[in-house]
Amino acid sequence: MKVAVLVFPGSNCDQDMLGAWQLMPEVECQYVFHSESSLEGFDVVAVPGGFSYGDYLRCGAIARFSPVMKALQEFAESGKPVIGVCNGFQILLEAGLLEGALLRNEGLSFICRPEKLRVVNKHSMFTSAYAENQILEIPIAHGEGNYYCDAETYARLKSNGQILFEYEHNPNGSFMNIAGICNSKGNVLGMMPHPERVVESLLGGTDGLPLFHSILNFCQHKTA
Amino acid sequence: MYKIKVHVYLKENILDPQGKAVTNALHQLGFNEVQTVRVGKYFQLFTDNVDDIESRIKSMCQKLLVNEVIEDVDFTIENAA
Amino acid sequence: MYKIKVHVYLKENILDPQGKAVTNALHQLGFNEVQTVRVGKYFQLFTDNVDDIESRIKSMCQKLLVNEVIEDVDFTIENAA
Amino acid sequence: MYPNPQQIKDQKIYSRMGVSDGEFEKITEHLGGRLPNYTELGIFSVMWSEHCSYKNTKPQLRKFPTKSPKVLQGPGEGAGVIDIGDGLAVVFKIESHNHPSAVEPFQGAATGVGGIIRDVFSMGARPVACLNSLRFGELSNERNRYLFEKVVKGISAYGNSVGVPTVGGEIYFDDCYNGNPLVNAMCVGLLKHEDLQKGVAGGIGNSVLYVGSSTGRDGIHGATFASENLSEESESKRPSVQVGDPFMEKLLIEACLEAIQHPKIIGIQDMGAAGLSCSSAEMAAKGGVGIELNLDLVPQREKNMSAYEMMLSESQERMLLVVEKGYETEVADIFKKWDLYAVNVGTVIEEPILRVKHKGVTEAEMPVQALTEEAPVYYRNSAEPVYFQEGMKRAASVSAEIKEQAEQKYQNNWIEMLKGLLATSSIASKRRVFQQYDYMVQTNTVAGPEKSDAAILRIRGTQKALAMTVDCNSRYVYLNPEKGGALCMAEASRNIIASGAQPIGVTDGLNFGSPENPEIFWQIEKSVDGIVAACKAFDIPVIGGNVSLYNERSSMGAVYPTPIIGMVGLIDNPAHITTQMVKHAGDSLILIGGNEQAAFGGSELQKMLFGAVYGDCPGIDLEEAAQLNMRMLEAIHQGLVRSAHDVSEGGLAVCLAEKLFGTGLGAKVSYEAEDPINWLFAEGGHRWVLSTAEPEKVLALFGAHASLIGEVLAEPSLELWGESLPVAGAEQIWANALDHLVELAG
Ligand SMILES: Nc1ncnc2c1ncn2[C@@H]1O[C@H](COP(=O)(O)OP(=O)(O)O)[C@@H](O)[C@H]1O
Ligand SMILES: [Mg+2]
Repeated sequence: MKVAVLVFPGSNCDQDMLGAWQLMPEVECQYVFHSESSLEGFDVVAVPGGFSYGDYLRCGAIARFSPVMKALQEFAESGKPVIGVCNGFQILLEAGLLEGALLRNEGLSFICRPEKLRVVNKHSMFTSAYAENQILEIPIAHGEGNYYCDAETYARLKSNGQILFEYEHNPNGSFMNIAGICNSKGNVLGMMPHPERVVESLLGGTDGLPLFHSILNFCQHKTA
Repeated sequence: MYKIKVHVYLKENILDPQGKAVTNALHQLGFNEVQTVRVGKYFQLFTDNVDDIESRIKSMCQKLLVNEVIEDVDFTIENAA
Repeated sequence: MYKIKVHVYLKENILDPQGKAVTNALHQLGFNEVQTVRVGKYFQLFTDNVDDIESRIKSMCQKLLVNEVIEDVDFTIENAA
Repeated sequence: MYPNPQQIKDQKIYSRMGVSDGEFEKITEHLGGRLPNYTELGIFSVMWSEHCSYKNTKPQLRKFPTKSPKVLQGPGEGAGVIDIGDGLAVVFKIESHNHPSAVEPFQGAATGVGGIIRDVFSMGARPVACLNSLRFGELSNERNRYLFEKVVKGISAYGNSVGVPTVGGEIYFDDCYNGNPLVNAMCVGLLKHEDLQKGVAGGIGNSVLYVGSSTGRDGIHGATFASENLSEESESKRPSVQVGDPFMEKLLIEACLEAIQHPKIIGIQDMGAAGLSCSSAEMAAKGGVGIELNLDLVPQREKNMSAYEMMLSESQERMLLVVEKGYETEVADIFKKWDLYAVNVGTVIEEPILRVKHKGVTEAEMPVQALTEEAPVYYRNSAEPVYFQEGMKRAASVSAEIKEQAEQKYQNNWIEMLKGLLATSSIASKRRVFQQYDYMVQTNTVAGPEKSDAAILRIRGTQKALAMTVDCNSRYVYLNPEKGGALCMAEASRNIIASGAQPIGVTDGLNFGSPENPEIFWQIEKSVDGIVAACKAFDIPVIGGNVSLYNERSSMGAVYPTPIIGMVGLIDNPAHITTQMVKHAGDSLILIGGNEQAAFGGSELQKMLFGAVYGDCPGIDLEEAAQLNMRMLEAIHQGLVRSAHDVSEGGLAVCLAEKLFGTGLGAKVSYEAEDPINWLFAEGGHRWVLSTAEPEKVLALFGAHASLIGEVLAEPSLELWGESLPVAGAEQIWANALDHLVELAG
């Protein structure tokens, strides 16, 4: 299975994301620079965190014009898994691959700490290896992770099962405690917490691992 | 030479924690007459004359400067020759 | 009810990395006519009539809204009754 | 528009740039009798400022032991380098940004972080961690709260964006820092031996490339500004503030680390203090060559900049490279990938001079040695301060006075005293601060803030890990600079050891007032002596550092002498990684090190009871401390230690409380102390508390230097001889104290 980790100028969790995927022997993971125009041959695309283009203007606002984003649109339309974490989530929102927007944290400060999350829907290609309502500890590290959408959108996300993760204790003012959502097709995930930071017990936890395994399972079943 | 002043601000129904923080701070400093504050962005764009300037700016806003999910915009064009 | 529009922006000789990033992005999108962009803050203050409104606002700017070491400010007062 | 050489001389215009009469004469000599023009004078003035030349402290810095078989690069380059095996080396350095932070705290702190990161990657290393050491006046003052909050935001904004985790640091509040905060940033990097770079020019005819942000008028004369006392006046003539661009820095890191793989790169250096002047002069001097710059080619952000302005600008995020002739385009292409432009701005020349051309005119021509190695050196007068003599006289009565106050104010209720201490700004949890720092990015952080006495990072692809810390108790140093300097080193070493690491090197950040004041110079001398003694006792080399003098305000006097110790240690085996919290109910608690040296002078308890510190600082026996360090590592290596935490501010009581927070466990103290207040709250000595499942083995290993003091309880309370403190309540006080001090004061 081949995974692409996109690298934009200012990405800084690219290495972390690559490292997480590389823990799985079945996976061949490589960087794809933002200036590339093709994602051919990849089974999964991960958009890592960081401060693409310095997060100047709005987080993710400038990155969405990179050449690779056109390829990503097509990739997403083909139904293959796309995961955006933190700044990656922000980029996917700006690119219109997911609905809603991210505002500054309610407390106006950057927050870096482990947070408790609940798996709201385990019937997705990203969460199948978790238990329903399982409580995870996954760190957040962001200044603008306060998810916003209007009531109508929320109702739709909710009834479609597009909300995958909720915070147990809302850290940033996110609407209805939303921590991670997917698109209506269910193949594009955006989340603020960093699953790639909790995949080794040496670093304090492995609650992120099942997410990667879920995606791997999905891809293997599809090809099987 | 034109100077275009673009204001981008959060839509009214969207909570503006920064505005709230500023309001509180002003109150603490004794400026109690201030009822609410909203905080937005202010862009000054400098450009040479072009045709169609207004529609060009609208397009810049739409494509880049504004996230219409959460933000509103207005702008003015000044001749800054 | 008054609406006060306060613009705070970096002094001219101060590096504005954000403005530079926006300029570059606009160019990449084909808006080459834009020469420079400077990014600042925009505050909308709503207040009931007070005496001395102008000097009160100046004082708010000085005390809170503006860092005079790096920023300049201007404001307009509108009757928004 | 600028005064001509004769006017400069006649009207003594040089004195406005901080150049003395004698120095002006020397400059003229260096120029072969010719008077300097304005641009040349400007370049000399920054190059000869304390900040760049260390003219007041060089003789002091020479005292440091700087060698060991593992030191690949000692002081003299952007950062020091130490071999850690596996073909890898660790690179680190500390740098101050005090004066800029006093004026514009957000940008001052942000650009401080940016500067030290550049020092590290300019050596060819990938920056893997940042730490910082901060000092402000007390939080009861509004300006101090503002400075504190903004400095933290600046560090957070820059470090987070550039993607280097901020894994540790320290913060203290004391009124001596009113108006003159200290902001010292340390960066640690990793490199492969073969990637080690130097800031050196060479090869006549080779090209000098400029990369990064364009040059503006920001920070002109920043180095001079940093070498003067702060005053209201200096605020008006301060250089225009430098703004940091972490995005540009991130691109520079990636591009430079890619570029150094190119075999035709000869040298690389960042443009820090004194910008283009310092980087070009130093690179030329180190290579024994000269450099000719053509300023017309320098990317400029502002119009009509003069040669003087461009040479003195301290615009951030700029690098200078020397590249073999003919390979400029190849190198430039590497930068282009990252949207950066490498511009050819000069040439390496044979004659050892710095020649600056602008618009067809030679604006400056100066021998590079005169600018660098031959800068003046001053041997300042030193005098033992009166406050010190008085403190020594008073030292004997400190203990009795503490006990009297403890009796009066607290009726000797140690639980209440402990609660009081947990709420002081020094001891309170700093989570309000470090939660704003991304301490996990790069996913190597094994122990971030409050997990272990030192921050711990694993080294990918090896079994190894690095431990790092910054420490300085400036109250001790103030009371007794020599002992205090040694105590800072001892504390840093305890922190490194407690994490399971062997200390391998030190970077020191010397922050003092004006060296022209003999009493201040005495503080510098003595504290360096103390650090040197400890370095020798512990066998740890100093591989670099920084000096920041003139940290005083005319109206308020000097800051406490603040020699910050940044120390790095190496862990060979992941099993040795040790954290500070207790782990299992039933484990024994053992105090390592004796209480004989412990005292109250400069202690947190003294500060809490009297609002001030006086007397003599606690003592330390360096030989014994060195022995204990080795023994402690042995205990950890034998797997006897389940947790370890050093005893520092607030003494044993605070150490015990901190070992319990967040664990859900408690502790019972069974040791019968003769003098409970002294036992619980005195500071000093070389002590840790560890928890172990094998107390007999630990006691046997340490002999007389260990005492069993209690055990870990399943119930979350701290039991002190019949009195009991619920851990949750204590933790709340400790966790929220800083928020209260900042928010309720407002
Ligand atoms: N207090 C100190 N102890 C040891 N070395 C020092 C000290 N201060 C400065 N140095 C060394 O002197 C050299 C020059 O330092 P400096 O001019 O501060 O470099 P930078 O360009 O990073 O500011 C560096 O190698 C530094 O490590
Ligand atoms: Mg320095």
